[in-house]
Amino acid sequence: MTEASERRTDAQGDWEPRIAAFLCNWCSYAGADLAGVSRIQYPPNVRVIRVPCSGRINPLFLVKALQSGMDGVLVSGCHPGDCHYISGNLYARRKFALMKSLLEYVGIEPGRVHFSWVSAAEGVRFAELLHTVIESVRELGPAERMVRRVEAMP
Amino acid sequence: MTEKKEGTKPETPMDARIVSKEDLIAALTALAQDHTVIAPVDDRTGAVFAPTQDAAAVRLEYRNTSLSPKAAVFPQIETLLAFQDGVATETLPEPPETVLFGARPCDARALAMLDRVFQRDGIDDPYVAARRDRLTVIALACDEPGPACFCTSVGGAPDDHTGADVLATDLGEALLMRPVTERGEALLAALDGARPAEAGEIEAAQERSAAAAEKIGRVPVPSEPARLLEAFDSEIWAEIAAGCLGCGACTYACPTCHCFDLTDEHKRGTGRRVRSWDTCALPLFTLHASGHNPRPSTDARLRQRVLHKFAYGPETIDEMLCVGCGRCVSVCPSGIDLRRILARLDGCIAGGGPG
Amino acid sequence: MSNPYLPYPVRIERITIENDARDLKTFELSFVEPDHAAAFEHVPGQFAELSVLGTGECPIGIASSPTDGDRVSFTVKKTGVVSDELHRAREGRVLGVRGPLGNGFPLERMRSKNLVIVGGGFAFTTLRALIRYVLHDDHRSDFGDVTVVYGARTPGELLYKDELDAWQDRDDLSAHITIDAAADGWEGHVGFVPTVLDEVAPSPKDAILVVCGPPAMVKFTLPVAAQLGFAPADTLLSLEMRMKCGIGKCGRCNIGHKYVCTDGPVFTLEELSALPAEF
Amino acid sequence: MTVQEQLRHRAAELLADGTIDLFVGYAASDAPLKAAVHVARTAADAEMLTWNSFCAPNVAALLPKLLRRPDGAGEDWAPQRVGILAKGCVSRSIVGLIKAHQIPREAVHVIGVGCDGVVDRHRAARLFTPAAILDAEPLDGDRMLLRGTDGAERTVDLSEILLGSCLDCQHRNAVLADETIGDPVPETGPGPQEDAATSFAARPIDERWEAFEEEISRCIRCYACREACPNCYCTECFAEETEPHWIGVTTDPSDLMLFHLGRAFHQAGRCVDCGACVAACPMGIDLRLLTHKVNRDVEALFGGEASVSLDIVEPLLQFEMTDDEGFITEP
Repeated sequence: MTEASERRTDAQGDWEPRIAAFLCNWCSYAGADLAGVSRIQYPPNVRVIRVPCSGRINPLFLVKALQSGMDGVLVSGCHPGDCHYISGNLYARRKFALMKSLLEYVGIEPGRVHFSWVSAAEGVRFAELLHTVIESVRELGPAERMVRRVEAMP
Repeated sequence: MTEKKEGTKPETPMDARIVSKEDLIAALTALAQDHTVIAPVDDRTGAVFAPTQDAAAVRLEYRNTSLSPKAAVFPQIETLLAFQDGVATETLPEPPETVLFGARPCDARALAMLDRVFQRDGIDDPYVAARRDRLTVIALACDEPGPACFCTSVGGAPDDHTGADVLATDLGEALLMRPVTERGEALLAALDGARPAEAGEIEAAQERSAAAAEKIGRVPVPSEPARLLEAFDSEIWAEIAAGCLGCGACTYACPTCHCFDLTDEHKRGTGRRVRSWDTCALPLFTLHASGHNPRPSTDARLRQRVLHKFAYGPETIDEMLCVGCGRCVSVCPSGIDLRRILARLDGCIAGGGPG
Repeated sequence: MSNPYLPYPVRIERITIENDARDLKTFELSFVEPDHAAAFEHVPGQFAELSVLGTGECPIGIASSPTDGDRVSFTVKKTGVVSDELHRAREGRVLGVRGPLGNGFPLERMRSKNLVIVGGGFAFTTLRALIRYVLHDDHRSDFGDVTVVYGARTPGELLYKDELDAWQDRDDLSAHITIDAAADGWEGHVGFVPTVLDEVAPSPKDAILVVCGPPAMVKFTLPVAAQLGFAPADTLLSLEMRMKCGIGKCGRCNIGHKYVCTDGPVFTLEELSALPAEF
Repeated sequence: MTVQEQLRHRAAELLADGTIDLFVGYAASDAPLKAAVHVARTAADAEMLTWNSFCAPNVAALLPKLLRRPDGAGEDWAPQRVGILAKGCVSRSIVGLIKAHQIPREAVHVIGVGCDGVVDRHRAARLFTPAAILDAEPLDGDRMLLRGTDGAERTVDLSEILLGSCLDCQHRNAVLADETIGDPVPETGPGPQEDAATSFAARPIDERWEAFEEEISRCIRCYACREACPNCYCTECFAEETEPHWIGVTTDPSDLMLFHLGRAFHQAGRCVDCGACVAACPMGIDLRLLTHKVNRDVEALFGGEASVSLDIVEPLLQFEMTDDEGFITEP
């Protein structure tokens, strides 16, 4: 189920990064939605996974996404203090800080793993965030580390 | 595997050869040109069997490796089938001719046991067979047993040649190499620098092995395996397994443990069926879909492992599934010692049945 | 020699939802290669490894009788990864079947005997295969009286309802269908299988008893059977175990030195009592 | 009386007077550099208890299994009473288990003991490679005589063969005990060894990745690290879940990494750095490379150590509005 993904390319055959974005339902997903309805342009490299709260995101989701061949991962929730569930994002913040550090420690390029906060009103911020994330992943090139290599198996 | 079975044991004194260590390294280097050579090389856990190109790195003086060389015929992971658009095709291995050099006699003997396990009841496992058919085993007699060794109690010996094609003995400057099968004879015949062994050298090898055998502790092993079942419901299992943490270290390190799992993987129309080592020590091993588990406790699971080796093995393959390598003793994180379990069982049965 | 791990491709020809809970479906399968149908020569009581390629395999008793022609049927409960995927499958999908596996019922021993067939819940599948085999015109005269006691929790959980109705109408079979508790519109037996068996009280004379069902049913049926006079050697049980390879290699379905996949799944009670009670 | 004699004496007394039903500790092993996890139920069993520098397993790992309410237990079910020998790390694990509601405080009777550290058998074995260690004999003054299968003898300082976590240990005496035996040992500061996590982190990222991959690729998936850990009390581990299927069954490095990253991360704020996983690993994997890093981060970012007191809420179960935001990506 998780072989190295075939590489996504654009019309010219150039590599395009693929990003998994875990967005909380109440703020960041709504922010992405707003970007959409406001016709703010953002690149199509992202696969959005809507979750109830950033606190719902098991940090292993990120590792699993990388293993499945995503080139980068973005997690975004409500700004601290604005969590629909009061404190979900505040617990999550501790977990993310640790996971981000651990992944970098073992050698996963820091530019592949991003955490941020986007509110429901921040359509522009969402689009800009995506640009930032995609560019940082693009700079690194296709993901190699952590990607499952079934073809390497006997 | 037919070739293997027909291989007879030639008269050893006639065919035994002496190979200097220098020539041995040269010979292994030459073999590695067109063979995969698996041999003991240094590792942080002592030594480990690994494919090696560098014959000079091969260790003759190692003690038992943390893992047995069983992976040469039964790897931890292998693909059995490939799937493409709903069609399954077999992916039989086509390994190069392989030489397993330096397996201790206990490990070589375990390979012979695995042969019987994987060929039981007229059902031949073609994956194991494909590797075994292309494997030549050069066993290396023991002269310094390890601290957990008990091969002599389970029918083995420091110079046992069961499962081997050649039995080598380290004589210091040189090795005495005795062919065991025709395949071994052919390998030795092609060995540069080998000369026929003299009677004194053969004697010296025997003396070394005899001295090694002296150093190996004896363990009471059940003479009537069926009687072990008398202890099946005994409370001693709870006591024996009291410290068992329920990990699979003993089973993965064991040269005769062979239980496996089959798992599928797929992605967009393609996939494969994977065979992987599995262990009776984990509860999931026997957990039914209904939630029922016939072996619900570590007691029951440890009992299964012990009885599989000492009571069921004699029924299914006519011998105990233990070669006395002592790895389970060495690796157990909680210090469970199979030798003590056997002593305990012996007392239990000798003491007039289940305690 | 053929690879014992390689399944035959089979196509789903028909799917029947068997129960109200809709978690039991019967899959009628045809072999993609006609040769394979011939190679899949089986007897009632055997099982096969049913594959959803890419998802996995699970051992399932063969619910059809060899007398049913070239197609083979399996009744599968939705309980895990593989069976979930099977339940999502539509007619026409290609699956894999590996088998037949196991010993099956000892038909030679059963011939000319009276048969008492006791089943419960969804473990009735291989018993159904046996009954269909015995009732077939070619075989019916080989066997004596046939008594069936079959129970489920509710009428809606009974398998093969049309067949059960048809059996009730036959005069060469005595079928006693029961449900655990009274239900609207149900006119048959009410009560647990062991109780009904006790009421029906079939004679053990020249008879073989076959029992297959959930552990609790089996546990309470065996004393009743013993009371009725069925000898352990004439009492057959079909066991379930977690299995992977189905060919006696993977090492997880043993009871003592016997492997349920190759030495079973059918054992006499006499054989089982000589083995550790670990199933 | 030696500490071992006191231990045997007290365990026997507690068993005899009904304070406890069983006592969890260590017994001597026939294998070199090891001790066996030992569960004593009788005075005779208690006579086998031992205490020495080979007592590496964290015996608190047994507690959840011993004290878990069985399925279908009635109203009147009560856990058995378990006595346990607790060096510093074991006592911290007990604190953690109590706080995680895995064991009831009143069900354990803790005998605290000061610990000078336990031997890392892999570290010791490396001194004799490719021969093996045949036996070991403790000498005075924190030294040990090791004999190899090759006939070699070697006297080593304990610090050469202790677990890395013991060198760094700051809780050598029990943090929770109903009674103690022996004299408390002096608590030491950071050990003589270089901080492994810090030195690893200082290496270039590509090197780190290679080293991580090489280290983890040794894994044979026996789960000894998990089973040896008191924190791994889950009845179903993510490693074996099939829905969702987190990890493939293979030894592809990514599967192994997913397990080990997940395991280390699940230890965040809970790992007491007992080293039992390192001692358990049959392949000699330096699992502390990961757990120690997570511990260091927890300490640096949120303050405090795991499970040093029953009164402190574990760091991942709380938050501050002012928690570090340095890792947040701004557009």
